Amino acid sequence: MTRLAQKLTTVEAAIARIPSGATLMVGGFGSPGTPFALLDELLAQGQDGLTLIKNDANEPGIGISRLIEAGRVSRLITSHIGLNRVAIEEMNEGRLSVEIYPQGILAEKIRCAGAGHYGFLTDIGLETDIGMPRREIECEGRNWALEPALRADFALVHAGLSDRYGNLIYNGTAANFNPLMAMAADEVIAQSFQVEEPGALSPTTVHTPCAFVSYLVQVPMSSSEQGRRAHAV
Amino acid sequence: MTRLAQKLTTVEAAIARIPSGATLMVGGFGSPGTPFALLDELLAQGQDGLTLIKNDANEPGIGISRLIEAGRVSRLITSHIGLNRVAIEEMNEGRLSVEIYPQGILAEKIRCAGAGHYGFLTDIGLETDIGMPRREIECEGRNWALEPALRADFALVHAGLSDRYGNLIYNGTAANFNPLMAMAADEVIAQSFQVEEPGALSPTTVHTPCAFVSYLVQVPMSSSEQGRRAHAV
Amino acid sequence: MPYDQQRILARAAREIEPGQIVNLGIGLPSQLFNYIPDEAQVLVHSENGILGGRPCHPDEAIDYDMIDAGGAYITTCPGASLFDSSMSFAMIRRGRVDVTFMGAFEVDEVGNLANWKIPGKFSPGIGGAMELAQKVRRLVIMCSHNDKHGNPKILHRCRLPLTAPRCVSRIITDKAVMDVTPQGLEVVDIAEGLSIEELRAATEASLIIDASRVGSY
Amino acid sequence: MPYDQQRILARAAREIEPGQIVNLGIGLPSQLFNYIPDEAQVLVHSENGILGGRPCHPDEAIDYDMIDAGGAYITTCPGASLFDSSMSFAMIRRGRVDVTFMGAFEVDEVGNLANWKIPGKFSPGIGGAMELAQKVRRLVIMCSHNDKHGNPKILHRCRLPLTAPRCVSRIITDKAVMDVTPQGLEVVDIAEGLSIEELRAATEASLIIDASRVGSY
Repeated sequence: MTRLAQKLTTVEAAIARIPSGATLMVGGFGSPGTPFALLDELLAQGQDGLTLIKNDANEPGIGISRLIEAGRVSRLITSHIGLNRVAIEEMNEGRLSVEIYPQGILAEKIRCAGAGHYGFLTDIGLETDIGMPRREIECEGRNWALEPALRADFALVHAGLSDRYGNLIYNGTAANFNPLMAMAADEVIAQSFQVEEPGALSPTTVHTPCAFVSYLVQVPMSSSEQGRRAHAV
Repeated sequence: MTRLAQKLTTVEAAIARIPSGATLMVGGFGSPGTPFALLDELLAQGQDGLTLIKNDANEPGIGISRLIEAGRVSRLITSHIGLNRVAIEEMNEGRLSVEIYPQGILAEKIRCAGAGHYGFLTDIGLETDIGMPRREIECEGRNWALEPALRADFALVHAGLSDRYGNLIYNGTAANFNPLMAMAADEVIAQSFQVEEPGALSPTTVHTPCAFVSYLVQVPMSSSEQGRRAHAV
Repeated sequence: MPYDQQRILARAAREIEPGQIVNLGIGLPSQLFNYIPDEAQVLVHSENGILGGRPCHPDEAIDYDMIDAGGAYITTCPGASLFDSSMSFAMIRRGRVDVTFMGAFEVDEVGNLANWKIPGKFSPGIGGAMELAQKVRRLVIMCSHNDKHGNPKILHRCRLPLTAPRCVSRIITDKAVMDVTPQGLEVVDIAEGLSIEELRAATEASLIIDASRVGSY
Repeated sequence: MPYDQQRILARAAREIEPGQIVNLGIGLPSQLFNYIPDEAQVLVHSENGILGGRPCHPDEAIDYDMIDAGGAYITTCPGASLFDSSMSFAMIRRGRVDVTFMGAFEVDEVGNLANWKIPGKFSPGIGGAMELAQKVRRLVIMCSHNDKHGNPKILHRCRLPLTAPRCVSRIITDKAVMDVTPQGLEVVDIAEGLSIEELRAATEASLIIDASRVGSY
């Protein structure tokens, strides 16, 4: 792990750690919690062949949709892309491979990797066709679907408030997948609007303990303005 | 579920819901987070044949140890009872059936029930004898131990601060198993030192959302004094 | 012909009891938000991690981090809590949400629901619908009785891929309120001015109608 | 004859690097708390749900809700966080703890550890030891080289039930510091005043000793 005092870095240096072909988790449900500044830097640096794991595909022209539109994403693991007609088109045209899970199952698959397990057994979707073959295991006279944990090489997360060690606090509904992804990826790059000295945050209010964060980048609030417009419909 | 406005009740009425023979989860790691007032009322009311699930057995003369000493506990599912020579004696004499799990596995079994799954697959303890037969399942060329979820009829939890709807905030290290047990039991009885009106707690600082709490009891801080002495060694 | 959404909303609002925890699906159900009086002390759950959301008043400052699962800006009511997606769905799977309202493409006589996929035409993903449908104690469907071509949506058996089997408790359309019972679909209310014959004609499913007990709305 | 705990503690403290996340087991390892300087900015993890604990000063007010996994009252240092038991062990199982220190009944040549159970005599439970031993990146054992009867605790093979197999990185006793290597136990340091022959005589395990490289402590 990165030493506590060495986590704060630049957006360029943090994103330069990501190679083409990497598997990336990206926080956010719609715009809140989406690490827009990290994603824009990833767009600028040019990595491609990416596998992205995100609840949704953002909306056209912002966030991960920019990467999809630029042809840099080969595979998307998600729950719902209904607010992004561009992503749906890319999927229908066969240019983007999309893997879809029920939202809570996607969250649990990620959390399961974060907890260090192989997988879990669920009854969600057992009698419906969710489009994915799943191994079923009989326990106590019933069948259960095995959902393997979902990990990633990197997680890109967004926090409203943090300290220099990488303790994160999410604002409003911006938590969503962020704390789960921070546990599940080998290397976690967090962006934060506000970075305080250690000791500034009340310990019981920390959502993601700094142990899970590898690198921290301070970004201006203006970096999320695209997302704000997108939801102000 | 209990309606939001009807959760606040008396310790007598809340504990009277528990029948003899019930399976109870009890929060707390040592004294912090142990619902002493609820346990003392359970002792007074006389329910027996109880199965208790708690990280530890508290210390002699306090908390669940009082119930064990009074012969009211037939089975204890736990992680470590090393600080309670009475419980160890009861176990060695065969008067108390004790089931022991690695601490993090116990936590995850409870959390797994709270998340509504059947179980999870882990590699913890695979090559050691943890005294319990476990089903092993092969995935991707390796064996994993299946740990079924652990639920309960009731959970007794302790919070430092709450609102009348049952939103809970834990103080210091008093969270421990409490938020997990609040998710995993069919009926959750919470005790709190301080009960505020809805709106008094900041929504991002709530640890256990009120949806998981069935009944709430306000208890005086003096009810935990036994526990304070126990740790002041 | 646009269907009568107001009739559906007003009727659906009567399904909510004071002090309940309620989830509102995307589309028509999300408008129910405006039909819940503050004094009812209802907490609205959204999959993206909030219990106790309420709509922003037009003159209220927007917190851009506060949206519901449909993407609308919201704020909190007293007693609200905010949490991550795993906690949000634990709440759903553990049955801690009292009632959920959803739209539908098709519903049938045994309470099967199809509302997420039209093969070859529409497949944006599952979102939270599958877990809500499978696990919430009471699922109330709010939809037009017929599609825009006039075809029935209340069917003998669903033809589209299911969201969840045998999950629906009650169906509220612009033409009728129907309960899923072991005997089949039982009509509770008929829309004002509609005859039993007109209702049967607009419906593929068999309907159990006891004219002496049917109400109107 | 009481063994030299101070020697073990002082030597073990040198294993901790600035900015690390460290877990201290019950007993002797927990005393390491007092050997970590504030300027090292080390965060101490305890299984019961804290990252960034530190001992209470004698004149400090006690928060009765703040204990470490051994039950001692503690407080927080800057950068601390508090969380539940599932988060605490996720941190352990995901390898987010850099180093953990533990006591031992027995350790052996391949790094097996036995420290939780003596069948028929002592079985208070597993606690967090199994997951810490199996998952923390670096496990340093702190124990007396011999038991109170003088029997060796550093064995060819453990005889007691294992906490975890092949988990130990380094062993620090009152007589030597040993690393577990693919070739076996390699002596790093010998306690001041002790000869190689005396060390071998007090040890059941084979020891690899390069006299020209061995240090003292």
